[in-house]
Amino acid sequence: MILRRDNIKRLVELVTSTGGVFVAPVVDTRQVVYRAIGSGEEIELNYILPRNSFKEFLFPQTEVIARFSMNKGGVDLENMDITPPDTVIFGARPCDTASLPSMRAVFTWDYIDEFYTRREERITVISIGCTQGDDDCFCTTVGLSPESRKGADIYLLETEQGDFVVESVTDRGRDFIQRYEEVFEQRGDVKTKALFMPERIDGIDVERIKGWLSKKENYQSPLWAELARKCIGCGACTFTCPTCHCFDIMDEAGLLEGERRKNWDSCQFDFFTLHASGHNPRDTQFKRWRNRFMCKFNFYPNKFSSRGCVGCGRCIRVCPVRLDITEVMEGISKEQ
Amino acid sequence: MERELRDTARRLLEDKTVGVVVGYSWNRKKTRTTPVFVTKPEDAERLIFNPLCVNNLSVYLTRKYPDVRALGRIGIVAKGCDIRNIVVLMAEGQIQREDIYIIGMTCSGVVYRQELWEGELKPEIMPTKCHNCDVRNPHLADTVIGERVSFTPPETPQGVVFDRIREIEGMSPSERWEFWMGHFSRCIKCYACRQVCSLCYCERCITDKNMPQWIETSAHPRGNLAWNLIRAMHLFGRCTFCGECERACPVNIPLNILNQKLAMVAKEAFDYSSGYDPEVHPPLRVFDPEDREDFIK
Amino acid sequence: MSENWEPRIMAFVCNWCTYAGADLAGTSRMEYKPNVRIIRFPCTGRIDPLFIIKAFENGADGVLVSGCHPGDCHYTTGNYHARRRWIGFKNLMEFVGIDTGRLHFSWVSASEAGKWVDLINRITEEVKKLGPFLEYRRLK
Amino acid sequence: MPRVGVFICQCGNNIASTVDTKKVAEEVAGLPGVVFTCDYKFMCSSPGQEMLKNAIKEHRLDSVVISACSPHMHEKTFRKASESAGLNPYRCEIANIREQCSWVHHDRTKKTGTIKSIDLTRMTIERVKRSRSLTKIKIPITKRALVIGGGIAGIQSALDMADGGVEVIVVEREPSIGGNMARLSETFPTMDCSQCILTPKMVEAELHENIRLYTYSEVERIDGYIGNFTVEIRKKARYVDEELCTGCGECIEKCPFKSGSEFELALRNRKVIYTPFPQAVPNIPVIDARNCPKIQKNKCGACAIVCGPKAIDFSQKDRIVTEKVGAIVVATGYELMPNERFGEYGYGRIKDVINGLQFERLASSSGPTGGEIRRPSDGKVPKSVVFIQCVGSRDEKRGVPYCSKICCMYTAKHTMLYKHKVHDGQAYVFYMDIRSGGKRYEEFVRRAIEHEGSMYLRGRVSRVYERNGKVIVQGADTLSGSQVEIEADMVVLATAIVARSGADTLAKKLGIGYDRYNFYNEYHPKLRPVETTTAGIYLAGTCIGPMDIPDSVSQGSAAASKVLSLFAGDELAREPQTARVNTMTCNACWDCLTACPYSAIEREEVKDRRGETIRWLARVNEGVCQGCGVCVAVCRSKSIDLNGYTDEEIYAAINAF
Repeated sequence: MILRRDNIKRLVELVTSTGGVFVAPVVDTRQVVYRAIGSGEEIELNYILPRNSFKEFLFPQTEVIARFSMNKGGVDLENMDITPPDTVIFGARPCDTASLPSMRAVFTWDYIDEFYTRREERITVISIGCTQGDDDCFCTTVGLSPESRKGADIYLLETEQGDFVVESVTDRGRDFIQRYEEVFEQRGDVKTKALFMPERIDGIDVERIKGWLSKKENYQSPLWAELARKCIGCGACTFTCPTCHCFDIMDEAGLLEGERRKNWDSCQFDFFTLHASGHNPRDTQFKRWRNRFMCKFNFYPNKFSSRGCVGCGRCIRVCPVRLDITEVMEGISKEQ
Repeated sequence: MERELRDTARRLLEDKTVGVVVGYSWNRKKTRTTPVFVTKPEDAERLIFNPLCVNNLSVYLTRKYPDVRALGRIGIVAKGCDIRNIVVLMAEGQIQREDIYIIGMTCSGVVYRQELWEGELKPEIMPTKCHNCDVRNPHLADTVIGERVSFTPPETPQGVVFDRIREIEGMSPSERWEFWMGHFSRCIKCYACRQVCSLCYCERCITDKNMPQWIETSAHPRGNLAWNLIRAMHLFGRCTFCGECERACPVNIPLNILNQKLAMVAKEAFDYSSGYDPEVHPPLRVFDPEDREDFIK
Repeated sequence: MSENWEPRIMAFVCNWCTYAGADLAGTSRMEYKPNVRIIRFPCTGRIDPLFIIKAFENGADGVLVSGCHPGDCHYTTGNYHARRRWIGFKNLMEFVGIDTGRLHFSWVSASEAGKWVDLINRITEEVKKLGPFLEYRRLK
Repeated sequence: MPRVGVFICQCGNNIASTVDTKKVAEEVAGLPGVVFTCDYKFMCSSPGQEMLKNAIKEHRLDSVVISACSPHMHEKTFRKASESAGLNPYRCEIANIREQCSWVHHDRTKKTGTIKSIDLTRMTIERVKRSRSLTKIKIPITKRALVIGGGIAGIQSALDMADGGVEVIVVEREPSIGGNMARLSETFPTMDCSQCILTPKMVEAELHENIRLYTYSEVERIDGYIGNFTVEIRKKARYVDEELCTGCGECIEKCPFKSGSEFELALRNRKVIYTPFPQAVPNIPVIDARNCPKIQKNKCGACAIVCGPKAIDFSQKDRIVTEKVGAIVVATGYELMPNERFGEYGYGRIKDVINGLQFERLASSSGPTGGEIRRPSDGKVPKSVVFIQCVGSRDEKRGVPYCSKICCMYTAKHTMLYKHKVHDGQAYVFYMDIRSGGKRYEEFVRRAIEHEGSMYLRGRVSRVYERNGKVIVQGADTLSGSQVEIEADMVVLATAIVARSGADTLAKKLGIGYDRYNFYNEYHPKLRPVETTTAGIYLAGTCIGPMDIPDSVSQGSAAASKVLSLFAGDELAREPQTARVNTMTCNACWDCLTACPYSAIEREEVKDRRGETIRWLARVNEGVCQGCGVCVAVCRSKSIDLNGYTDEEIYAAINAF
């Protein structure tokens, strides 16, 4: 099958006219971002990787999970019933789509988080194999590549003409193609563009990292402070990371009524682990950074048999002090 | 210049003048610079200095980094603009002059963002602060490294930020509102602006205070507006326009415009510019009975 | 905006001058618009920009901050500090597009009941003309 | 859950005519935490207060709101009533629905008034829910007072306090107390001799069992706050042992060296070991070290030889004495503007141009001329004297813009003294206006003009110069519109009264305010004229501004009575509306410390077990804090809060808007 570039507009129309949400890369303030769009005109297909991951369409940065009102008798609680619309994520990158199994794992682990799962059940993810990349891409180092179909329902490959070869990966993908068959054409004789393959970083061995991290004594290794001392503790890496999923529950209330919100939180914030007593087990920044690294390369793989890092490189790009996670991976790989 | 820097750093570490030198080094691919903490004399070779050295390293001097302080007296590689922040930190009692050793770097400008670097420093890739810089030769340092730079900033400040300020001032209130709400609505409350700022040294930021929670932490437009207004207000009369907040912002909110607007107000209303004299009080903790009050009816 | 719409105005005033001035307007049985709700502070020096933002968040269509004239501060210099803060805050609010008609600063002494009455009437009119502060209330 | 009681007052018809109080009560009854509401005719009446008390007990209320008149009217009443019913008084708040609602909204349908009253009551309810129980701050008091300055105001203050049973320390920088008044010959308008009325008071002060004098001493440093000041006093080396000296005067007699007398304003010399004037208190000499050959060059030493009790001690050094006091009266007095700057009057250039205080010395029987008016240049009795008023006063350009207040009176007195002593002499006075407000003052001036033959000329003097041993005064007589030239033998300038040199330095040590002329600021110029904004520090006399003797004395007594009432209790109870610091989050940026109008914030060092400084914190001195809240607003991290107006209370009130 082929999706002609000109037909994408039509696809947007078809999806949105039936109440669906169409998410695609667009340009906003000198950046390419995933955003829900109204028309295919907005789509930008010349991009490496959007600034945000598309996790916000499954796990919004802030969402109301309950409303409450207070009266003499006490508190009335109203749970939010979410019925998300059908959502298409178009133009996702293979690294981003690979995060979906990891996210699902954490949101369905000991408790089914319906705010996540209900949305996830309604999404169709259409990824495009990368034909461009930059220095900070490192998917190949963590066992992924632009050819990865992991997490995608439909996988596209760009042709020399700028159209897309369509491959359905899942049943949901197949159903989607059937439902919108008018925009898809039978495949002719086309040549696809070469994919951008990030160079695998030689010095990094993910399995070895896991091994090192699993050793109890290494938790106190002086290496942590050395590698992560420059971290300034902002949440930019966690908020742009496709697999970071921590959230906080906050009440915002007026005099007699209010809402309970679920907001993104970041393990990099010093208040993340602050106890009411004033004690903070992660009292310095490198300890917080250690936690994030441990989470991605040790806790996650141990618990969910899926990795917490997909090699998208966003955390490297947005880091104000350029703390490069691959340099840390390299440093640890060198350790015995 | 780098040679001199490395030699100086090595000497300072060898004779134990400092316990650590905070400076810049290359990333692995030598495409970007990144902060480095040099504690061993032999590691002084890692230090570099070039127009990619955008970070304001004074952030590591604050109370938020006890582990950096634990390394001993801090030697800091600082451009004139970074030294302005050090001066504010001194004025606000956050550091004592004798606790730090300032390795002042003469500077001909840096890039606005490292991604823009193509091997040559051109005016169009420099931030507004560099075009108006009056501290290219460090104004407070224990040692100054580099050739003296002769540069006279223009009489009236020039550059994109000032153009934008004028443009926004020319807008109607509702246009200004639309402009800022458009930007603030993108805020993701990652607080990179706060964390990268050496003057945002509060151990507990006002936004982290609950009981009462003055600023809603949700990244919705109302919470974002409150946060951005108070952030700007808390830097009023203190911000040195180092530009780190805007550089760090992952969603490109033009914070420089906001900060510089308030810096202009401080200059015009109190004839005060921050970061030049540690003996002068920041304007909001003092007053002048003759302060203007044409707006008070 | 309906004809009957009445603006809601929050006033932050100091105890010693403006609050007493407003009291005097009462004792003198003057009359003014009922749209204002006063919160009393010891001094304008106590008033934080956070309060003004919170007032707008809670649906104020206009905010007034008022205290002692320069030199009259009960605490000698509190109002001078407040004035400096306002210079920055007012400029900031204007710069982000909050209409100047919604944020007012004033000195009203304990004897200026007439000034207080005129002030409230004028601000009420001005805010009424601007209409409800929907732009702020719509933020969610 | 809080238990709030709400009481809506009808105030007869004052509130009820435009507010439906019943409706207000019903409406707020629906709010969470409100367990009791009512409306009543007069809440402030005895039955009203009883109702409040009963409700507090019966419904176990933990806080109450009274919607009634302004808190400025009855907040105290209701808080007291609440307290007597066992409720913490600071958990009672007032919603002002009279002055700021029913009286200013005349809508007889009661619609607007009721709506607004509901709002105001609701906001107050939310606020009171977050209010905290507070207790009055008790500060122990050291019942000793310090008086700075031993002039007439200081002496009076010290005597009054001492008579009231308070120990008083008087610090005087000159070798004797007495101040400027000791220099005066006679005093207006009664013309009694200054020494005659002052000396007994000086002696009384010296002998009073409750007064300790530190003469030839200065205040070096002051720490602490009301009730608890620590004062360091520098006792300058006198070179005479105060314990041993008997005041016989033998040393003065034998001293072969002389120098200009400060007390006599250079009109006469004194010995190098000296008492400033014969009636000096204490009657203990001092050695003028700078001019003493023994001290400078180890030559002479005659005084030590003749001194019977061996009181002379050339090795004496300045000594710092520390005293603890609970209150301070500042009475540092005035000096005359150095009039060298008025070149056209020839002062400093022409010997026979002197100032008012110098004339006092000439007229004084203990003065350099034994009370005869003789001019300084050649000792001749001047036959015509020109007095020039407003030299420097009311002269914004070269002097000071204020009026020195006493010159009109003392110039009139001078003309009389002159006339009484030189019967054939003629006094001329150049004046701008005559200001003689005061009991029997106007009569006094009229006497000078009408009965004593002084010639008053309204106008300014343009030039004073010497010609043939005469002092020629050229000026304008604006009333006749003519230029006048007077051949005088002597000219007396009524130069402006200015603050003591160093007044600003002392003010900084004390932490009190001063104006641009270095006169000290009263807390309130009319209603609290002898208090400063720094609690526990009071003012008296001409350090506040020009004034005459009766005013200075009154102020001395007034300040004393303030101190005595402060000392009436063993502890000082202060309103607990003070700031407090959150020690967990304070950044020690010192914004609060710099901004505080009362210097109530201090630096506190936190040390670990090894004694090393871990951090610094701001600390509020509750004894000094006045509760303005400036510190709270400047604190970016909100690490400081104000009792009674906490952020939580304000947040709640705004939220209930």
